Amino acid sequence: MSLLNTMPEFTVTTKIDEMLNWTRKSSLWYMLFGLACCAIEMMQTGGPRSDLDRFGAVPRATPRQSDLMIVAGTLTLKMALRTKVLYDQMPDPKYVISMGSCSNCGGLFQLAYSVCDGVDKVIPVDVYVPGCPPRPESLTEGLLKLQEKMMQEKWLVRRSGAELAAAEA
Amino acid sequence: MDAAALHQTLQARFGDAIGTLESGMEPAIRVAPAAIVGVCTYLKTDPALGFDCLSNQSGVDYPARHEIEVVYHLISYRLRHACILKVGVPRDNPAMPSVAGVWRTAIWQEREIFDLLGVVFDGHPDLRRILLPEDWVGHPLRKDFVEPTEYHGISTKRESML
Amino acid sequence: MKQLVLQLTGEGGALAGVPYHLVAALAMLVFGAIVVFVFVLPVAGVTSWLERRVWARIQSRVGPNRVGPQGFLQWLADGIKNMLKEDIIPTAADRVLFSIAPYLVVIGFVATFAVIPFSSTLVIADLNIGVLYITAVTGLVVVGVLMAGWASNNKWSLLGGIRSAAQIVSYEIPAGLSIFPIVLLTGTLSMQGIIQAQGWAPWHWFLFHSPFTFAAFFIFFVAALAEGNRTPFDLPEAESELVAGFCTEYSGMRYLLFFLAEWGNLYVIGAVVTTLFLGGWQIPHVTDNPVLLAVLQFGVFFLKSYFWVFIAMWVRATLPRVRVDQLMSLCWKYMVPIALVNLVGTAIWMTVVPARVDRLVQIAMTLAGVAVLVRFFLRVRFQLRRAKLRAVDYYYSPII
Amino acid sequence: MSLGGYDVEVQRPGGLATEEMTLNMGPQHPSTHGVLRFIVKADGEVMREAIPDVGYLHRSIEKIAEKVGYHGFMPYTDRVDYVAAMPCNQGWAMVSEKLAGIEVPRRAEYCRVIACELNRIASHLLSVGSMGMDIGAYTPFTHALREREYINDLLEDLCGARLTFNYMRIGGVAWDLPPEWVPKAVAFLDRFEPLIDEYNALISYNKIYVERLANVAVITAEEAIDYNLVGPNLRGSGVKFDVRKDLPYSVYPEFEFDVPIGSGEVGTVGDCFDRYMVRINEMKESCRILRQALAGVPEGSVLAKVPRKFKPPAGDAYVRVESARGDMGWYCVSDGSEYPHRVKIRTGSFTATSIIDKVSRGLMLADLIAVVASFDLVAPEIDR
Repeated sequence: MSLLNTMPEFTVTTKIDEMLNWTRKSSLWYMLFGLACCAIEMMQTGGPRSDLDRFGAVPRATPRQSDLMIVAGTLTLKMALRTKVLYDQMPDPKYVISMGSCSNCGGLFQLAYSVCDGVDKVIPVDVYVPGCPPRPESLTEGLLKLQEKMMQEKWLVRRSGAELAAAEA
Repeated sequence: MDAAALHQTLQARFGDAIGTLESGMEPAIRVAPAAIVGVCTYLKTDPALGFDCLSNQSGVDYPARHEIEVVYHLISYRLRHACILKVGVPRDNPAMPSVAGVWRTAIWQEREIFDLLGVVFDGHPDLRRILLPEDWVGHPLRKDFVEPTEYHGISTKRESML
Repeated sequence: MKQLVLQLTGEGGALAGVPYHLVAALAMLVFGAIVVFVFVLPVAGVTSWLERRVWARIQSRVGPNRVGPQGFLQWLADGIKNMLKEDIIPTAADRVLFSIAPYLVVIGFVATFAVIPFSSTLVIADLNIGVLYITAVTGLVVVGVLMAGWASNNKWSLLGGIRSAAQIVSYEIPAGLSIFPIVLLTGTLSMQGIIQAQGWAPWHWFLFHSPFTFAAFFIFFVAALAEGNRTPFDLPEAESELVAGFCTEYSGMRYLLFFLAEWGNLYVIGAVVTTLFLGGWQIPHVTDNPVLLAVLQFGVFFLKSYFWVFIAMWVRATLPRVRVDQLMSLCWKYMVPIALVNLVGTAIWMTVVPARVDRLVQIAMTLAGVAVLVRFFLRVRFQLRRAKLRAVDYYYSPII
Repeated sequence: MSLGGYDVEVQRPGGLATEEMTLNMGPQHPSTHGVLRFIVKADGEVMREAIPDVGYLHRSIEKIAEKVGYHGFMPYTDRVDYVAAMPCNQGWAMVSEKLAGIEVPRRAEYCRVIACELNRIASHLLSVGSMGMDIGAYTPFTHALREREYINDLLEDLCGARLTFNYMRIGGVAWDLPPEWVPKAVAFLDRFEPLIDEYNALISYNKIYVERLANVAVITAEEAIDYNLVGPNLRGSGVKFDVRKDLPYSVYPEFEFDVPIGSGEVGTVGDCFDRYMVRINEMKESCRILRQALAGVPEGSVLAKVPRKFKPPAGDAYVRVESARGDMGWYCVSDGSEYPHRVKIRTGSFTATSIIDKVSRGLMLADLIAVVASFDLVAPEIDR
């Protein structure tokens, strides 16, 4: 029997949830998934000036060990099918940051014939970071926003009807 | 060697296969499709010409002229001069010989032209699509290309631009 | 521990009547579990945090500093998170081998802690074949890694596993051959015995005992780095070549075990080097209080071993990775012959060189070692000064 | 079979079936620099062949040019080569100017040269840094990124963007040099020039690094020309050809600089190390050009009068600019309307990728990484 979302809400369970969320948000390993221009800014974000490692976020080469997929750059139709596979290979719980206009909505390349207009057509997205490309500060902000989102998740505590409906949708 | 002199040299050697000298911003020599391999081999091997590099090979679609034009930008690193060749192939049956045997860089450049414009190069060692997926329909740089509405279940239009 | 078990099972003990051996086995299990959870896992975890900080500093970054004080709890967050992750076993994988491979690797490194002497009293089991035991047990790692590579049914993993097997098996030889001179000198394989044969002062260390042991030390350290899959020999998990090597398909808890084993092994390397060549826990006679003595010895041992851990981190941050054929030729063409010469040389040294010359050589070697260190620090100071000359430029930023 | 320079004879006992392993490297792989895929046929660690499969970042930039017009295409040129966007800007500006016959003010030319050379340093920094990272040394990479950040700051002051600049316009540049910008740039050069030597001390002549790169994937001058390699890749093979010097454009003839070529100092001319070293030396030359350019910026306007509805006369033009990845060709056909009839961008990475299949035969798997890094491939430049 799974304990997932079965407990009533009281101090102990909420504290445990909080601790679990804290560990997960403190160790967001992101997959190296640089597609285009934004990949350079993603590298610089991991680089000396705005170091993502401060938040415990380290790049991993394989989807199996990553919690976070930062879709950095234009998603072409040829690549979109691969992206789906990579997302499926990531173990749950997994998150996606869509970085830059191209992966948000196609951006400049909405006019193109070979570009998938937005990564959300292929995989679900948690945080959209605008910009073309977003500055390292923006990506860091996106990561912090994702951490905020993660802190509100419930593991032991039973979810309310609205949350369940949202999860099912 | 300037373009006019080159044009004369080529005309003396290949005769009718060499068309007019297009005077424009950059003079270009028109070559008949069938003769292109011979002309290119000569341009490369003749010591006085020595065009050792095919710098750029591009295709241009002219629906009005019912023609696809393949443009060769040649450069000689040894003699530091350049020239331009233009070859027109009919639009409904675009086929012409490949120069991949002359310059190996043409292998990929011709693949690109085949992929985007649908020009079939006879004698090419490996004529496959290069940039677009293998199962793509159509040649997008043709002027009458219609963008597909979906690809493997992914629609290519977004309802709102945002 | 034997006394404790005897007390428990004896007259009036809490477990009177229970067979002695059963209680002894249970006590060992409990004790082992305590050691693993209270000492081994945190050591591996803290080493991983330390590595990330040291690495970041060298790369002019900051490193993890948000989780706990200075990011000290980073390893805890990583650990718990990985335990909570979905456990994926790919459909194409060999389920059984895939599942047990990480445990073999972890056993390989945890079991070494059984014989590591942290002080004259703090040792789980002072085996009389301690050194041999360590080489044998770390051999389990290669079985685990190879299993992981094969069972994943992923070509990158397979390549990683094969590379690892070739590498560890090859480098066991120079490592083993470099232990022999020490064994010759001490006449014992016991870790405690080897430490007791040395003294607290550097000229009593085997590192400076003779030119041969000096060379043996470097060969052993390099070979140990190779066995621990550390840069410049981290081919099995070469990130830029093999994605993640043998652990490409591993996720969650199972990956965590590989993760722990990597950094745990790093500490084991430091501890073994300290034991064999650097006088282990030996300290000058300062106190007779057994508890205080144990604490001091433990501290000295810990510092010495972490020094080598730090060196390994430094090397990792600086050096590129060698290629497979270069790795093999380094081992078989250079290190194995030199290690053999060392072995023979030490034997000859022991019989030919009289004790007085021996002492002189030890002091000369120590002085030479100090000279090398001084040269090194001068060089570092020179670089720092040169950097400081340009301090204004160095912290120049067009934004500010 | 050749194993890293040694001739090795492989003996297989009869009856033991062996087969080649087909490895699928990419499109998501840490060292393919974006989305590039190799289908590697390997015999253990030794590659039989590595066939590049490109197009995972084909964004149809050339088709978009036909839809957005001359002025509107400028932002897209940034995305052709995002690591060195300035030379692409310049290429598009130059081909449009050539079609319409527009004179660019001298001050604008100086601004272009300064921006391009700064961008070239930034691009080469990324290239040599990621070379180190692919070989396994991470520190050089972050140190290179650190310096790159300063260049990004400078260029941000200049045009407001860190990566995709959109700085140049047809007929000049969008913004004049900001006040107090020139001393800042000079201060950066003062800081950066000694760091190149420090960088060499850190990694370039490291024993392992040299061993990994020397004599790997040697490309002779003939092969390089036959496969149309350009820029540092061509010069690494010993061909002294630089568009800035040999087919000069803009105000480059006014500056004094050398064209570094591969010397085979640790191995053979045309190996990976030479291509790497050419980039290091080019950074020094760029610093030289920058110092001269910064010292001599003339007064005047930075933008020529160009009509809003830009309609160049019908015709075609081809210009070459020396991008960070070498001779970049811009071919534009105008039909006299507001929109270009056809734009073709001939990029260095595209042709460099085509030679990988040839040079990778018989190398070790780990060498493929070094080869890819030494060509300094940028995915959108291959696919456009």
